[in-house]
Amino acid sequence: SLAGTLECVTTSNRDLVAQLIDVQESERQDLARELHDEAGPCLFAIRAGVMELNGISARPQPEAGAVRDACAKVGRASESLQSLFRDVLGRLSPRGVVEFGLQQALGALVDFWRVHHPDVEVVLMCPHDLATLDEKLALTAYRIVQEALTNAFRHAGAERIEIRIALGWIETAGRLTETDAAPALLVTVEDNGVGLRSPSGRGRGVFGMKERTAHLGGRFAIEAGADGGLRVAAALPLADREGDGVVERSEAGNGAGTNPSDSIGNRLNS
Amino acid sequence: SLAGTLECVTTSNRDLVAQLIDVQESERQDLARELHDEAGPCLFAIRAGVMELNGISARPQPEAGAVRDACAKVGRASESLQSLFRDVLGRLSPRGVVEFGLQQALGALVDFWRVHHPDVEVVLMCPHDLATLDEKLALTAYRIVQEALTNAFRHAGAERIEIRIALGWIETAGRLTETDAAPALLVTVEDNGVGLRSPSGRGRGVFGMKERTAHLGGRFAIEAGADGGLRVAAALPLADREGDGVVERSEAGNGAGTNPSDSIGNRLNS
Amino acid sequence: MRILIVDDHPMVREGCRGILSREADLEVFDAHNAAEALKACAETRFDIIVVDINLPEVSGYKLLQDLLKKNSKAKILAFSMNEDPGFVSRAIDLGACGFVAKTEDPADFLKAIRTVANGEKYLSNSMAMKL
Ligand SMILES: Nc1ncnc2c1ncn2[C@@H]1O[C@H](COP(=O)(O)OP(=O)(O)OP(=O)(O)O)[C@@H](O)[C@H]1O
Ligand SMILES: Nc1ncnc2c1ncn2[C@@H]1O[C@H](COP(=O)(O)OP(=O)(O)OP(=O)(O)O)[C@@H](O)[C@H]1O
Ligand SMILES: [K+]
Ligand SMILES: [Mg+2]
Ligand SMILES: [Mg+2]
Ligand SMILES: [Mg+2]
Repeated sequence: SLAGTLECVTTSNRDLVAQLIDVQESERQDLARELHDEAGPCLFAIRAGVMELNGISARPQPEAGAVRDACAKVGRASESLQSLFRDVLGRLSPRGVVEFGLQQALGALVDFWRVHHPDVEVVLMCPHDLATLDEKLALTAYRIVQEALTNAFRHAGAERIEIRIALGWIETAGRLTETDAAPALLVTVEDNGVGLRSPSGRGRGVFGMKERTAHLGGRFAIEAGADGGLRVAAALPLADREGDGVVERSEAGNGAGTNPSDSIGNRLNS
Repeated sequence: SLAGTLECVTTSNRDLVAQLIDVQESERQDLARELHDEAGPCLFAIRAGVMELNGISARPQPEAGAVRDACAKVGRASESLQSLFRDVLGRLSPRGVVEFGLQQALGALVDFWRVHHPDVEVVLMCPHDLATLDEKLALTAYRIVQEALTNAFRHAGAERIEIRIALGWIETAGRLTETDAAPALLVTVEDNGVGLRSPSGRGRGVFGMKERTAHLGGRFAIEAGADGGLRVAAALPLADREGDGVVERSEAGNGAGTNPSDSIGNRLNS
Repeated sequence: MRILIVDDHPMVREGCRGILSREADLEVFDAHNAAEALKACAETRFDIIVVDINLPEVSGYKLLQDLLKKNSKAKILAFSMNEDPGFVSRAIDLGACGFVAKTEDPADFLKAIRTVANGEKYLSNSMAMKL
């Protein structure tokens, strides 16, 4: 009955809010833990070094070697802190997305992982010009790749990870049984790792990717990859503001979507 | 019609998720900006000071005064970084809530503001023993006080802010017109500042307080304070797990709720 | 040589002075924002101007352009907390002689000033690689 459906929707509504609040809280906790456990010791070492230096400089004839040693300690700790901050900042705010576009921001993200894991091959494919994407869409795509990539490194034990961001089509159900195709940004991250072993616990990552996709009216799927690993796919409809950019964007895609393999709508189920 | 209500609920559902995602994103941006704009310069100053010290100690007989000066700079920068770091951590993770209870965590929060704004009188009243509160409830109360206090300092220009956390009662609507009273944690933050001037833009803060309260099945209100300022009030029902603690907690409250002024249910509308 | 450092954060200005303090031939001046920088440049001729990209009110990019409009030969070193290649290439495109990130080795800061003073362009190795 409608009344039953209504109650059900209201309940799922409340569950969703609960889950989103939990996600936010646990993200805060993780970040706090990281700053506490990683930045804390660096900061302590810096301040200890400063104290030592103060002691040395209190003597009328400070010894050059002692100053240099204490300096080296402070220097090392501040370099570690700098690199930690760089990582945290990069995760929190992909500033480049707004300023220089999705492709460049993803390039920087991929570079980060390549430096930290030179043993894993990370491939980034952006066949189309993504410079004119709507900001919200670009940020969502970035966040999805960011999470899927983190997951691939954390859980997959993959040797190769392939990221593809392309313009294409998403199938949308019409009024009756008619289906229609709308222009979309297709985001896939595929690894050749262990694959999804068991329907594991409720991580925040997958939940977040799903929610962000749904929020833009898109479709999201996690499926087996071609090489037995995992494949995360999201189709995000291009912004449809009274047609003021969709066609333009789709044309900027330079033939995107003319190839049927560019349409992932029918493979996706959220 | 029910169908209309259903559609309406579904839409509000989507809006809520959108808003929560925005809140999360903008919280990330704020934090990133803070680390970028404040921690970045401190770290730069530390590293520059180390370089200066290295230069000074390259001479066989470093000059004591020069070492001291450079040292002092590094010292100041690391103190600033330490205090920034403490603030960020405190905001992200009120660890104390879990470890030492709500009252102590709020005490630390209030101390923080007292140090930063010694000109404003901040009063914290916790007439009952809050040590055994449910963790989630305590965290919610903490977050509400945290935001309301920040708002009072940012927007109110108040001279006095009063925080009160007490055990009491919340009125709940029964099946028909009957109302019932359930034990609740009553959280109020009242200032004597400018008050709510205009129904201002959609801040994240008030939205967050409301959502968190609703999430626990509580009631939330923003109203004029006794001294013309603003008063934020939330009534959070005590956890009701098959009665395994409610009575105990309410008894621990030592007479809480026997005084009608302890019930704020009828004044609250969310 | 006269160097002008334009940065809104006192700790950054102090840090820069520290790095340059032992260079006998350098005289260091500073400005907190774009307006102060333009005023200083109208009064004094600087050999190198270090411009923070992220300035309040008027951005470092805008200041860089304004300075070059007044003196097309000005040697400007862009200075930033951001190290993304996009920030670097925009500064270079606008006419900066070099780019130094505050996150890099502070020794690079001195190296950059010396390089630019010699009439050459400066990018750190890691920056050049990224571009
Ligand atoms: N690329 C992958 N290969 C194998 N297993 C994966 C992969 N990505 C995700 N998983 C599995 O799916 C689970 C859920 O992922 P999710 O990102 O939601 O949570 P998480 O990564 O464990 O934690 P977090 O909340 O920090 O993201 C993971 O715990 C892991 O077991
Ligand atoms: N104690 C107060 N006194 C006067 N006005 C207040 C007070 N608290 C809130 N307001 C008004 O209500 C508005 C909404 O507050 P809210 O906390 O939602 O947003 P904000 O503080 O402006 O931003 P943020 O998203 O960072 O919290 C404020 O912008 C302010 O105008
Ligand atoms: K800045
Ligand atoms: Mg994950
Ligand atoms: Mg607020
Ligand atoms: Mg600046």
